[in-house]
Amino acid sequence: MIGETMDNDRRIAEHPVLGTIEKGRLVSFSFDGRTVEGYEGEPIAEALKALGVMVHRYTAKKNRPRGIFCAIGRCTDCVMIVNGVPNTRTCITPVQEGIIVQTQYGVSAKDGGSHEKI
Amino acid sequence: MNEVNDRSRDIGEFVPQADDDMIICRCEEITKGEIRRAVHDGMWTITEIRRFLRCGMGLCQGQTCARLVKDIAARECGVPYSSLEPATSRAPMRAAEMKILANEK
Amino acid sequence: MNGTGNTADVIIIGGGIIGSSTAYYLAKKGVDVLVLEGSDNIGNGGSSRNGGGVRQSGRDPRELPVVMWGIKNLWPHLNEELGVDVEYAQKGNLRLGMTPAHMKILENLTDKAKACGLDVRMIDAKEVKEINPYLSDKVIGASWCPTDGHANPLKATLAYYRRARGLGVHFITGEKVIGLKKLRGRVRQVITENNVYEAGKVLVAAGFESRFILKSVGIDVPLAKQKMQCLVTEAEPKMFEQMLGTADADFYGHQTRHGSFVFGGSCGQEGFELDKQGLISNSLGVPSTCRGILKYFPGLENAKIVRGWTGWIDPSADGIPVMSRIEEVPGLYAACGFTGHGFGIAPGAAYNLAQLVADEATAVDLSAFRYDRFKARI
Amino acid sequence: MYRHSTASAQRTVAVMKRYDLIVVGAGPSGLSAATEAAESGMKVVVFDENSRPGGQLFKQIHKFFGSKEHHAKVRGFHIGEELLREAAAAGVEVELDAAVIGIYENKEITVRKAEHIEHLKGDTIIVATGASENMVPFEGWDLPGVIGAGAAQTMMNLHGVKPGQRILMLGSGNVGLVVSFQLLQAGCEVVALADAAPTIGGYGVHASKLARCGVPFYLSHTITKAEGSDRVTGAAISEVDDKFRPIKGTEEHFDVDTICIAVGLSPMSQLLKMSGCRMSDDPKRGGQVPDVDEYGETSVTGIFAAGDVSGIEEASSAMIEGRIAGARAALRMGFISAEEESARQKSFSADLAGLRRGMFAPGSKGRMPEKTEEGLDISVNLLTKGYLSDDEVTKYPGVVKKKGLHPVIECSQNIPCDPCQDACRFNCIKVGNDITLLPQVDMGSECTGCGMCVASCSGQAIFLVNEDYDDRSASVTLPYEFLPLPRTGDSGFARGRSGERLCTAEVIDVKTSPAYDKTNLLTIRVPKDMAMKARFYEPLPAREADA
Repeated sequence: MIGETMDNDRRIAEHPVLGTIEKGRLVSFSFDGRTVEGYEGEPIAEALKALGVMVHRYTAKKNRPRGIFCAIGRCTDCVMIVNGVPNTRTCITPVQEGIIVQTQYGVSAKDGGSHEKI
Repeated sequence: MNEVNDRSRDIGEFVPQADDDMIICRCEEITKGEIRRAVHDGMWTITEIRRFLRCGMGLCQGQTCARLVKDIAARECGVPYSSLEPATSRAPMRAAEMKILANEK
Repeated sequence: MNGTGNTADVIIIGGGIIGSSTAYYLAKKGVDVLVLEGSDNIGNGGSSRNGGGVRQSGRDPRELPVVMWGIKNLWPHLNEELGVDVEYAQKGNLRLGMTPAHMKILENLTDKAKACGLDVRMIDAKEVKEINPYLSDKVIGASWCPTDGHANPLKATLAYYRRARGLGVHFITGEKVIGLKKLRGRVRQVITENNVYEAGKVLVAAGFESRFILKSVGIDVPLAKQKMQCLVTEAEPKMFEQMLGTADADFYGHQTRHGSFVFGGSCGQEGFELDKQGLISNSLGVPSTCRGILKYFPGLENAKIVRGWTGWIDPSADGIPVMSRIEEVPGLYAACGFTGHGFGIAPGAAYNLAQLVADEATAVDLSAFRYDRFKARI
Repeated sequence: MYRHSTASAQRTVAVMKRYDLIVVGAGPSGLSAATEAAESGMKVVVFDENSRPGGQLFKQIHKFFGSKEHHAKVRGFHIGEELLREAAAAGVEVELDAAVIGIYENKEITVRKAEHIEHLKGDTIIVATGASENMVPFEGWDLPGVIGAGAAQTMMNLHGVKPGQRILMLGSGNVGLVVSFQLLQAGCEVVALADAAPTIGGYGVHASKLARCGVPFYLSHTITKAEGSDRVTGAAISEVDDKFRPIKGTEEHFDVDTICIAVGLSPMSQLLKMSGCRMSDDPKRGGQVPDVDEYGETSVTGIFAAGDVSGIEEASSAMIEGRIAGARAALRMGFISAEEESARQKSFSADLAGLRRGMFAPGSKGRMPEKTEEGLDISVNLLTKGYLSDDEVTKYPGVVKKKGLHPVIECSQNIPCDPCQDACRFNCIKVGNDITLLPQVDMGSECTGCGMCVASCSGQAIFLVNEDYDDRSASVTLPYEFLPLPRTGDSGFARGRSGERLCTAEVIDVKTSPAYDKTNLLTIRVPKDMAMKARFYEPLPAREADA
């Protein structure tokens, strides 16, 4: 399901009211060890959504999968480890070239693994 | 504020419900059943329920579940929804890194 | 026993941890207790607004016997006793220093505590780092008390309430007491804004407000009122389990079971509040505490603060509480002035207070806490 | 206990910045308040936690209702741009990525910026923090793929990412209806719209737009389950009884990848509560709100609330509330005279009164009348299925039978809105001074087919019909806001109000114009008997053009 490049069907190529939605330049970043692409400046969550990534984290108590819920930085369901910092709200944190994004398990990386920093 | 509230008032027994396992507070993963149980343990205010269970005390600070918890608690206590005082609002209104809060200008 | 009327054997004024836990220990003895809490919530004062320390080190030697007794006899079994996990962790207390002056303060406290039989000692920077590798390299030493620890004050307070209520203690919240009334030479009536309650004995455990309540029968205890602030972070990966403090009171606190860090601190202006009622935080406390924490824990700079809160403490003129029978008003007892360190001591204090009120011999001598000990300095 | 802190001795805190007015929130009410105050001479700063100003306006791509003075027929994001221009012209400072994290004694605030916090004071403060979305819990509601309606708008309208491919919408208020339509515009499929209430909560015209696109409405239905293990793969809904309990055996399953929740808004009033304002729980205003006077002033003198934070309403009324609070703050601080203020307030309250009318007015929330102000029956079909039935539609004054080309206005509810009246240069359409009245078509006027009325109707309820197009066929001109835009000569199907396929249709004209503002006018040719039935055009699947 998760493509390394974007599936155009998940993006709106042209919008009947908004026309073409302006985006930054296409950049690469790391998601769970793979190199993927997104547009610079768009929220990480949106870039992941366009890649088909739905699960951002697994909860601490019940290990439930969570993804985007409010998309405006309120609910904090979409938090991930970004550049080594857990609990980063990916819906309001912009994509930049070379950032490292990891799925969050509880408040840590998978199996207590390292939080990768640039 | 400061309504006389006799904590020995009979609110009936805890009766299990089919959806007790449903998560209400997403951040702290508190279920409907836990909230209802807490009411029967004497937690009759939103503040007490929060302090006892942590619901509404997670990352989002109750922005998502405040209404839901209040609704469940009011039903369980047998009081009108609007009679329950919401939790205190506290700064910082948005979570902020210590290094930012420490850096005053 | 499950009273619903306006009378009881004992009325406790104040539904904080002292009131709730004393009610519990009295109820266990079969005493019919009524607790009147002025606010809408149980444990609304310092009980739910503190840093959760269950510590002995750093305390006034006069307090040590009570808190040591509680830590030895009550805290380890509190979960089973109350049926709620109060998150008690006896993992020690580091009191940190960064300068020779700090070390002097710590040594002084340590010597006094040792004299009281407390297992506490000074340790060097290397040993500090072994206990807590996350601390700044600027820490040059600490006092270390391995039997100190921390617990969840919100849960502990409400757990006492829950258990006491289960034993039939009658709690009424939102019932603000405005005064006491003597009848035929003994304290008898408790007058609230709405009602009159009656009991043979009355224990006033209402924090600073105790002062006004006691004054209604001619007793004045020198208590002040100071606004203190705490803060809590989001949950972080597990780092350490000790209770922490510093020689200079830059901050104090611990990492909770939940993963969040609960810290308290001061901005230096406590006691000078213009408004002595409200609970609006001032704008200085959280930033000040954050700087205090980061001095010692630079690695926490990215931890997000999700909430700060404010509470009033009730410092007494000599910094230790009043836990006393008030003989001049027969039937009256007071437990107040815990001076901002009333949480860890609460179980031990309450157990002894219950004995005092029940006219039993107390497990620990409470004479240091008499209400009439405050004399002129010269 | 006071001790000299070495830390504070080392720090240098700048002189406290003080403004005549601090506004929290750069949405419609905040910007309007700031502009009003700055135009009165006040030194004003607006803080907003987001990196874009405008609040929710920039996600609103539909045309607004109301009258000219309420920015009617202008799309939300254009209104946002206009408000920003006005604020800038008035000299308002707008600071973005700046979250007000606390209000303290003496009207001091702290603002969190990228790397630091700042302390400031305002002689007055207007809190215009807007609202947050309500949520409804159900089994599996925490699965990835269950999102808020605001999230859907953020994804598709700000970032150009589809919220999902197949979507179940929960909630039939205006947000649920508008967002569902936007989802269709983004190229998603809305498989159903469910609401536990027995009738549609939002405007009938919004519902009708969806119905004719084929979106089915499930009123008196609630979601019972989001299915899936690590993401939503389906949803189950059930009919509910009069106590909103699911009725056994009525469960229906949908294959969906996204469930979108649009069950109302709550005032985001925590900052006001923190500042010590007296609050109450008022269900009519949407939840926990400050007690305010008619100017929005709270129980703390000099602290005001404007917009959704003091009661959920539309953006249009939020803008006026902002103006009202701004003018009041200016009076408080002596920037305008009492006479000046009173004159302004008079005009604002007239504007506000104009909006707070009709069957969706704040006062009549939840109580849908049985008849319109004209005494006509409210369509039950519209309230329960989302469309007017073919026989009902003819009852309303905008629906006339006339020789040759003429507008058909399928407007059946009293909504404060009148752009159609201004759209026709030949005075063919009349609403009157009371803008909630249903528009009427003047039988005497000539229709030139310019289509301005079609494009100006925010509810997309106006069609141009010519039953005499030729011997056998009629023409229907309809508003069309989808891509790809059909081309003259294309053929496809005509759909009825309920979304059912009626017949084949040929596209005989496609008009686009800046004046239409992205509402394209599609004229289709259909058999004569379909003239009063065909209301939407469905292209043939997989158009093989441009290959």
